[in-house]
Amino acid sequence: MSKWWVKLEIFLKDGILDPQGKAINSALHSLGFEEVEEVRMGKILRLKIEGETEEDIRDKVRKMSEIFLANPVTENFEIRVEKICE
Amino acid sequence: MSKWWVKLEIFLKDGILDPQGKAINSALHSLGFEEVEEVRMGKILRLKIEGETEEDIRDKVRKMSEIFLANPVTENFEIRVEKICE
Amino acid sequence: MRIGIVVFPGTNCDYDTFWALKLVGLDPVFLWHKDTNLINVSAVILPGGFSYGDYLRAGAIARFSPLIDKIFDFAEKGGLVLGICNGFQILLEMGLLPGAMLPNNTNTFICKQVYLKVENNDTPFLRKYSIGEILKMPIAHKEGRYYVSDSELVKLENKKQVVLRYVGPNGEIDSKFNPNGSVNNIAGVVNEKRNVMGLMPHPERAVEKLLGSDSGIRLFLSFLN
Amino acid sequence: MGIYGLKDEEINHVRRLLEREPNDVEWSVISVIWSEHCSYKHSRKYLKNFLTKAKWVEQGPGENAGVIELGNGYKLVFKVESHNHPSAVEPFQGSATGVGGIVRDILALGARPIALLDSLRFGPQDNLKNRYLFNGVVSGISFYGNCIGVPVVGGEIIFEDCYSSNPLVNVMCVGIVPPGGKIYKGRAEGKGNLILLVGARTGRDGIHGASFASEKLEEDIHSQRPSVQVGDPFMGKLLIEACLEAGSLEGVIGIQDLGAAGLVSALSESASRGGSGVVVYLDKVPQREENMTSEEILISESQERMILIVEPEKIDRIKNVFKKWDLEAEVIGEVIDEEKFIAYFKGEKVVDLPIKLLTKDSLEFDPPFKIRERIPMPILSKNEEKIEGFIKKLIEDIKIKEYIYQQYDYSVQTNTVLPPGRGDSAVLRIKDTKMAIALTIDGNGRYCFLDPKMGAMNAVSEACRNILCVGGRPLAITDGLNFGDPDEPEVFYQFREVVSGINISSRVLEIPVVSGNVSFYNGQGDNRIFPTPIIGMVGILENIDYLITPDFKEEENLIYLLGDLDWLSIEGSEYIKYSYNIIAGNPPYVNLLWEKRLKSFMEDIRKEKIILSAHDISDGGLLNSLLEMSFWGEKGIDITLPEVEDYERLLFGEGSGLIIVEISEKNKEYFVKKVEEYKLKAFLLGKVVRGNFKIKPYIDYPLKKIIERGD
Ligand SMILES: Nc1ncnc2c1ncn2[C@@H]1O[C@H](COP(=O)(O)OP(=O)(O)O)[C@@H](O)[C@H]1O
Ligand SMILES: [Mg+2]
Repeated sequence: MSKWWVKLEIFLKDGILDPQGKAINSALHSLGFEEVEEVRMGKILRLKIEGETEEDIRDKVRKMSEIFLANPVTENFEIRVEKICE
Repeated sequence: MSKWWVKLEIFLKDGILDPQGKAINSALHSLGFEEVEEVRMGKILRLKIEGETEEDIRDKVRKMSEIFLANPVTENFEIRVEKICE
Repeated sequence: MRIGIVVFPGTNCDYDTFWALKLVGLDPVFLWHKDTNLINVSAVILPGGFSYGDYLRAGAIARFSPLIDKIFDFAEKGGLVLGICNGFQILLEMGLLPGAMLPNNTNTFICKQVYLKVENNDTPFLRKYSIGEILKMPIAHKEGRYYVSDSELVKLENKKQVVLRYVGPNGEIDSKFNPNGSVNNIAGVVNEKRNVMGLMPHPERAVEKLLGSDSGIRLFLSFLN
Repeated sequence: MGIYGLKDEEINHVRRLLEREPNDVEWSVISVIWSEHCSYKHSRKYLKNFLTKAKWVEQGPGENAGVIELGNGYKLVFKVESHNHPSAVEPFQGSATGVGGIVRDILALGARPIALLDSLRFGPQDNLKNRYLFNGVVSGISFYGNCIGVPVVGGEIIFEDCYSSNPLVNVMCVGIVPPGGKIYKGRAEGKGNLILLVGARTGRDGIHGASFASEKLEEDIHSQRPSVQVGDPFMGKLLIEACLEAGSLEGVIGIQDLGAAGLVSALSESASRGGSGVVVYLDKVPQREENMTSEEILISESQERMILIVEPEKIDRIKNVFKKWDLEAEVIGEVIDEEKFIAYFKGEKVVDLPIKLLTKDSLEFDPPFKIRERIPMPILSKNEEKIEGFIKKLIEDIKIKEYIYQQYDYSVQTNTVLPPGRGDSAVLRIKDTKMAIALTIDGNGRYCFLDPKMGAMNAVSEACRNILCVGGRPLAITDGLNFGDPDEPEVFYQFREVVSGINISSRVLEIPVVSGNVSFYNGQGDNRIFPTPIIGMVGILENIDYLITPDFKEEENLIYLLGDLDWLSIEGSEYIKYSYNIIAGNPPYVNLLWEKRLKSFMEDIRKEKIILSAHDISDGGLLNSLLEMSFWGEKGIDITLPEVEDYERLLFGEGSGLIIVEISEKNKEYFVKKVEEYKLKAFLLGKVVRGNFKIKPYIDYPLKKIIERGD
């Protein structure tokens, strides 16, 4: 068994209003960062997890996301297996 | 000028208590995902932004993070410039 | 009529709901989330609060409590299940009600009195109200923006599953009376069988004039046959 | 500064007392517990003067919170605490942990927390940093308070330049113990009783937080990261339920929260109160991080932890309660007879210090003081335009308060009869009784800056009037004292004067001080804050029927001013600050004998229910009070004031001892007689009307604009 770092990004589906992102966007504008066109805010989880292969890890995290970590009605998720340790 | 997608990950510094991550970790365990050892929860921002070079973009986002998007006292951030469009 | 009030770690409207049920003459009992049976209650209420701190998403973790399976079966068999605020969020996460909750479009927690219009009373919970009646109740939530996809929304409206809507004091349906950005000003919905209802406002905080409103009394009285 | 911020004389004092050189861990322990924050070394001597006793006071200062009897067997537990420094560094977590901290003080007495009030001070909001601090603090309080289900029912908010780098966040918590319920003390006593540490694991959070709160904020706040603690309100809520459940069982001897200076402070204080000692085994402390040192475990300020002193025979039963709530509970040591603090780590004795050295033996400081020159009032140029602008500002203020309290769940627990933004005090009924309590929190830094003693007297008397205005009888005070660096002679002068002002008012009005908090080092030199005492006060409505609300009730009713228009003064007022940018002159003069008669009068007349609405005069003057009463009641007024040159004084001047009341025509004679009986005076201002908001001959403002808040 090896250990893996996984990052799971969870964003609201496109088309669903993200008021936090909007608020940050306008705050950035008022700070003078006019070049920012759009901001979406999401959640990110970093998991330390044990498993055999990258595929294995991916499958597990996908499963966790589907049943628990992301809400399928409103959210999309993306998995990145970052690096192996040990 | 080109357009870029930037992802900004913001996590609590290691060692700082992350109650959400902890609660998610123990929920995963009770769901049978025993192989998860640690969970940290962070924020992620996806910004659409205009700029010349990747370096340019990075500098700008770093500046935004330092003065506004992240709290340097408690948080670390990481910038990924994802792709160019247009 | 014994009514079960489910207590999760982090629930904080359990006592308030208990008090309200007593006040209107019902017989409430607490059910602990780790229990494995419903001790013959006639109805179940999932009260408000912050089960598991609302960490990750409101209601997301509570849904895996041992008692939840029993509540699921109970509802499937036609038992009455009412979710208030966090309870509503849990029912959505369980899939007993359609849709999902998002953070308020104000980006803040909101606590205030709101007006609600009874859109449909064809559910045991609202049979003591007439259609079009205006109720006054407090809301207190951070994730109360009800969301369903456009196609689901059409279905929901057609089947008259939308039972309560945020309105103005005179029943005006207008986005300016929508406190949190819910689609179609929706404040409460029922399932197709109409035995499961969820609402974001707090009827248990609206059973005494002294505290500002007694609009919620009849909702609880509806548990009496 | 010597070892960990101890002064040389303190270091020598330790060596003298101990007759040996403490080891490194011991130095560390001594220095955190001798910090200002824990030892009150600059303030102890002065706080001793307070009136702390009354028939209804069960517990004055000295425990985790004060306790008063309400009647019918109910007891009220309350205290205010500041979290200024943490909030300046990390506003969200700073204020959230502030809420958690004060809640656990109340919990330590075995009381269920039923209400929170927040007193906030920030710099002007035209500045990004100040807006960030403001929004962070409000959302931190909202985050923690809402999650644990304790309503935030009142508070106050003031913006002023002096708070730009040093915001003030004072939170008051109120708890209740029902008849038959036990009041616990933070006491470790009874040889062999076990020390049970419950709740969160111990990490490296807030190492040296207590010392941090006792220093000036450094410019480079990044280096102060270790002092930042993160709150876990979910665990806070579990702790409330589990501790109350455990406290209802037999076998718990004492309860103590872990606050500043962590285990060291909690254990030595409870041992001191119990006249015992403690021995702890630090390896048994559940740890969140690896390789923690004994020093770190001892002084960590990780949140959401409590200590219970438990009889050994009952330990399993008590532990099971915590297990039920998914909380860790570990026996980490026991009570011993010898009055010592002993700690072992990895088999080695790392601390062996007398309890007395840690608690009572710290040096007291009485630094020199220097009287501050008063700021004379300049002559103002009249400016008509300013009036309209000021009215708009007053309406704007109502909106800012609403923006704040709407983020707080003020209706949970279903007791809130008078919610925030609706009256001078919040009113909560007590279920199963006819009783209700009134809660308020007030302070005026601007007044105290101009005259610290008179300013403090204003704060106490205003809090008192706030209770009276809702039909309550004031019972007791908790005070939050916020100041700059006590080693600056002018600051120490302010401190002494403020304490004396609180003291004299509290004695004359017979409202004892039962708990409080002192926060020094809020800025320095030109950057220091105004001396800002915050007065939290609780009162009782023996019968909820005595409730008076401030909204005008009915057209044709009469509006009286209790007091005299001559007392209104524009010096030091909100108006001259806003309109002329001047902070000068004297604050309102407080006639305590008048206030006392006013108190007796209101306490008496509320029982006859002829006062239909009441509101005192404070910031913004007569006009502001009338405006609020109109706004809340959605009624106009028709009032006539004398035609004078200095009408700004009449409209916007501030004064102490003034209450506006509404009575019906038919009670007029009775009211006037009663006023005379109490040797008070009242001035008939005018009437409640259907039409405009009219103050002749100066103002005629559309009611609609007020009700719609200028939208
Ligand atoms: N920070 C706050 N949190 C909660 N309530 C607040 C806050 N600021 C003001 N309020 C509420 O708004 C009302 C008016 O506040 P304030 O003007 O400070 O009262 P007063 O003039 O009587 O001192 C009160 O009910 C008070 O509790
Ligand atoms: Mg007042």
